[in-house]
Amino acid sequence: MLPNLKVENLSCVRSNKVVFENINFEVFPGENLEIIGSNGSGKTTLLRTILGLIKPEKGIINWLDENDKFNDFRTFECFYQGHQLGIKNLLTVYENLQLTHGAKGMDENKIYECLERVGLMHINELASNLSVGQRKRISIARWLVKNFKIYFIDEPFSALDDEATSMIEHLIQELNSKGCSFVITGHRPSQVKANRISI
Amino acid sequence: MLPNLKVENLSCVRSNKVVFENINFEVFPGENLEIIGSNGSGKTTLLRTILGLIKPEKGIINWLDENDKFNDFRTFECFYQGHQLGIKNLLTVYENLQLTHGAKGMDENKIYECLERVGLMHINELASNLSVGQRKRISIARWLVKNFKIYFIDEPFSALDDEATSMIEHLIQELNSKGCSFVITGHRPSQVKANRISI
Amino acid sequence: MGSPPLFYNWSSKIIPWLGLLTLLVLLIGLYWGLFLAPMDYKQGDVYRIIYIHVPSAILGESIFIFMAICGFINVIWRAKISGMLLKAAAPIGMSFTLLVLVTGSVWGKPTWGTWWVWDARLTSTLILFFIYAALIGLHSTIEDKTKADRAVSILSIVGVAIIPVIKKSVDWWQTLHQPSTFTITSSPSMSPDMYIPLLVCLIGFYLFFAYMLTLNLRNVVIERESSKNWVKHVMDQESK
Amino acid sequence: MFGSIFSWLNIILKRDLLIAFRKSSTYITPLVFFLIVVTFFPLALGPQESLLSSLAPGVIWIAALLASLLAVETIFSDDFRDGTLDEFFISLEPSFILVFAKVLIHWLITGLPILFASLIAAIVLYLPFESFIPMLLSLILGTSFMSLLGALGAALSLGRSAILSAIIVLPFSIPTLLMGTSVISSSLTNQDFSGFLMIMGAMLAIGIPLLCLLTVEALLLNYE
Amino acid sequence: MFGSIFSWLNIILKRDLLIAFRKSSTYITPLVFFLIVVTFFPLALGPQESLLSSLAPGVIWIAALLASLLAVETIFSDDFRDGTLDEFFISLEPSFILVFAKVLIHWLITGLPILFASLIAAIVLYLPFESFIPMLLSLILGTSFMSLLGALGAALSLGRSAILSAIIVLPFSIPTLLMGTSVISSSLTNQDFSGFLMIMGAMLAIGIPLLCLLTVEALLLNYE
Ligand code: HEM
Ligand SMILES: Nc1ncnc2c1ncn2[C@@H]1O[C@H](COP(=O)(O)OP(=O)(O)OP(=O)(O)O)[C@@H](O)[C@H]1O
Ligand SMILES: Nc1ncnc2c1ncn2[C@@H]1O[C@H](COP(=O)(O)OP(=O)(O)OP(=O)(O)O)[C@@H](O)[C@H]1O
Ligand SMILES: [Mg+2]
Ligand SMILES: [Mg+2]
Repeated sequence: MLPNLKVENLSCVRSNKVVFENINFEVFPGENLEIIGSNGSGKTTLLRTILGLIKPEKGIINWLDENDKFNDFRTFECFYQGHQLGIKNLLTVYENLQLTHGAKGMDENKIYECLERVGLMHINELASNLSVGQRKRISIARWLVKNFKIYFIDEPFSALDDEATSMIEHLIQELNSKGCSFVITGHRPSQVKANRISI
Repeated sequence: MLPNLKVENLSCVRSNKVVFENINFEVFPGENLEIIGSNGSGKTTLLRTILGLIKPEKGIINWLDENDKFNDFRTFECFYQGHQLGIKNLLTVYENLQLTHGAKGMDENKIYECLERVGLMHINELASNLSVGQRKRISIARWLVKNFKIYFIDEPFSALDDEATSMIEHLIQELNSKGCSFVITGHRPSQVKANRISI
Repeated sequence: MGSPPLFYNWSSKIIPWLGLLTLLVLLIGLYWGLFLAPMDYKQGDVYRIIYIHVPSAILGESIFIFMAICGFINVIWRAKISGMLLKAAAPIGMSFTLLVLVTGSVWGKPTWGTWWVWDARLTSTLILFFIYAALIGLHSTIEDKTKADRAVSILSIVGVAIIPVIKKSVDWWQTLHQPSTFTITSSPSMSPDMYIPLLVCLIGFYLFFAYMLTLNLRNVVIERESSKNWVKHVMDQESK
Repeated sequence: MFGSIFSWLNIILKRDLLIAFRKSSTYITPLVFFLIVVTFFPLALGPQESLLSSLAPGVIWIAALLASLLAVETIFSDDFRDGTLDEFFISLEPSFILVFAKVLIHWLITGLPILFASLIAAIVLYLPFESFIPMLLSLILGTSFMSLLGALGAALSLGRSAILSAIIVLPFSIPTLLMGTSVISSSLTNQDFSGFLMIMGAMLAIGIPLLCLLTVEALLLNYE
Repeated sequence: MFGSIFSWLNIILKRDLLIAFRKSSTYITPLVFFLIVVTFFPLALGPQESLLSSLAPGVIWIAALLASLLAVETIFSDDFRDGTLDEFFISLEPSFILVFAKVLIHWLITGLPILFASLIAAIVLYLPFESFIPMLLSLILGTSFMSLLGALGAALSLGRSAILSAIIVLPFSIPTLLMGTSVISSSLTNQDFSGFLMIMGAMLAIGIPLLCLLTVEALLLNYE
């Protein structure tokens, strides 16, 4: 089988400081990758470089589809959850889910279902009134609005309680079985079944 | 010995929703309290209520000094580190430490020392270029600018790596021995020696 | 008067008498002014609008000052009753200010040849009207009523600065509008048979304000205390 | 293909309008600014009708221009700060559409209210009734162009280069101002004003694709 | 006691000025606004010296007021969002000082540049040289007062009710405008203008303590 994403020799320099060097990995459909590193080691920078939000110093990022055709990453459906979750304070929980890019044309029941899965009950509450963990759950509910090919999740487990942690582990497993891959970061190895690299 | 802070029967209601009810605890000088609860259980709200940033529904918050005198909390020196760290993106690491309220009149060497303790090397980097964990370290460096009486720290360990976690544990111990108390929150019991309540 | 039920009982007794007195003074004043007082040699009968125009202008301003005092007390001492007074007075003040604008425009057409000009007094009166409207609008948008009271109090304290501007506008900038005739320091330039009915009207308007304020305050008190026992008691009695 | 772009445009418009609606300052502040300017002039320059009505075109245009430049500074900054802008660049859709949607929203919450307020201003400043239509036409074209220009300025000043943004906005706002004023004052003296409108229309027609593309480039600068 | 307050004031001033200095749009945007308004008049009305210089007081004052109201909306919002405002209310120092410092900073980055720009404006609009001093004096008093008022408006609109901030700012800018314009135009006709300056000074003197206190109250409303 061919990988969906193949990164070769990736290096990144920010303001004359090498953030990471010679990163190599492959992400196969339905498999996960966990990037482990301490604070400031460049995990966030790596994810953003792969997604084209930061220009790499050198290295190749290949996006391959089923027929071994090289593609621009834009033709892939990627989901990125960074430290900033992209949640609008002045929208309700429901609206925050409904009015995202992935969610176009999604019907009401599906939205309720997604929110229920992540345990968000007060769906008509403004997002500004939520706790930090509850905001993160909105973002997790977005994983479900449609099947993205690769999910890039920056520190999925931070600021969450044990219940939410195990919920995420189940979600990832479930999405893997549908052929979706996850690239996640963390400070220490998690329970998720994944290939691990450390930077 | 008398407690520094004594909370009795505290309840808080936000938009007609009871966030917490009948919270009771005491914080003695040099001892810690850990508030444990799941996402959305009201830990942040509790800290902010104690500090007067949210009006309680009912209950009493007593601040007592050595002579059993009741005081306004403003006469105590409190330090609050919330989810928002109060870090200015357009200031450098050094300036972010130098230009906070507690730090007035602090000399250069002291600032370097504080930053070194938390492992921040690039002190002339703008805070906007830091990683999330490094930003949190700035806030931790602020614990040291002077001895506050009580520290209220919301989720001290989240988004930090193992090295920083053990650093914080040592710091808390050290400050305890100087008579400072900590009120911290978390989703699961931490390694810190503390009385625990769950909400 | 400090406690709501006490105020409620007290006001029930006073309201009929106050109403009667108001009616009497207003009738005398208006009849005197509109029918008995002599005609103005320049303007003819049109000038009689003055008997409504000037008292309502003075009321519009006085009520705002009253509100600002209430607001001040509310901000400094957090006295709940002052917040309620503020809330009760606002609609009355706004109505009087509207009356000034309308009577002024009606008066302006024959005398100045236009309904409206952008001069300092007219503009500042219009602004006073907007401030009233804003205070009322604001109060209704904030759900927590004590919070609403406080926000409105803050605004009314600042807002009161418009009053001297209205008062002084005719002296500071050359305008079409009449300069003051009523002053405390010097005797009026109007003849006494025009001036005295104006005074009676003014007293009548003040009485009317007191009457309306009491009525409004009763409503506000009932609304705020609707969960309390005494309100339920009163309601039961009144529905019987 | 096109269906997907439109449904995306739809989502952005809906979301940002909802937010603007909940945060009332977005549409109230420009209106208040407009009204302040318009009431200021008679007060500061005196209430003589002849002077006012001769100044009216200029006053209305200054007010409209300032008001429409007002909120533009923050057009991208919220999305940039909370991570929504990342999402846009990662999605499959062309970022061009995003910028266009943003400009459209800005116009809807500043330009459109100003259009209504300008009618009040026209009455207050004794502008003759025949000039209302030319005024509205020139305002529609002009404020849209200013929204476009402002968006580019805002994208540039996201990365803190405010001088650049000022340099772009300032020189282009003056021609717009002069052209818009000329439309109204020509109509006051019964002269032909279609030439000015045509130029404004042409500026807009070139501006929409060109400025949107430049704005995308400017936004990408923030991502290196 | 006082030493501690001053060193705190010092810290706030230093920090916010540093930030304003790094984010150049804070002081450039008001200047651009001012210049747009001022350059527009000679362009639109033609260069007749007599007309321009008779309008100059009003024009300069309108421009100054608008520019000084411009950045005020965000005076507390950054601190509110990033948690710095919490720190202020928890600290031992009176919040009054914080508000005063914020207003001072706002004046330094909008009012002060405008003061310099007004000299250019005065030359461009043929204001006679004798009126420069009255103009500067009135601008100093007036723009400071507007910064104070704007701060109260901003504090009230933190909780999203922009209408509030407009209500405060709009009516009170008018007396300031009238008074400021009168100062300059009185000096043009060699009349005594000290009365107006006195009133403006008195407004400022009452305004500094009163408005700062009210602003603290308004900020606290956001914390319930
Ligand atoms: C819409 C237009 C007008 C407005 C908003 C207006 C407003 C006011 C106000 C606010 C006052 C009260 C001043 C005070 O408190 O002492 C007043 C008084 C007065 N107005 Fe008007 N006015 C208007 C039109 C007129 C017209 C057309 C006339 C007559 C030609 C007029 C004649 C007077 C007179 C004689 C007084 C009494 C002045 C005094 O004794 O202090 N007003 N007006
Ligand atoms: N624009 C920039 N200019 C200079 N240095 C930068 C820039 N962006 C990031 N860095 C540096 O790159 C390093 C990696 O940052 P990054 O945010 O990727 O860390 P991280 O692994 O995600 O850490 P954390 O676990 O704390 O989130 C940091 O040391 C940071 O200072
Ligand atoms: N202004 C508000 N209006 C309504 N509900 C609110 C408001 N503020 C907080 N809440 C609710 O109070 C609850 C507690 O929030 P809080 O932020 O204290 O949780 P927390 O324990 O800190 O959670 P986390 O671990 O996720 O940070 C949440 O359910 C939240 O929705
Ligand atoms: Mg990171
Ligand atoms: Mg929390």
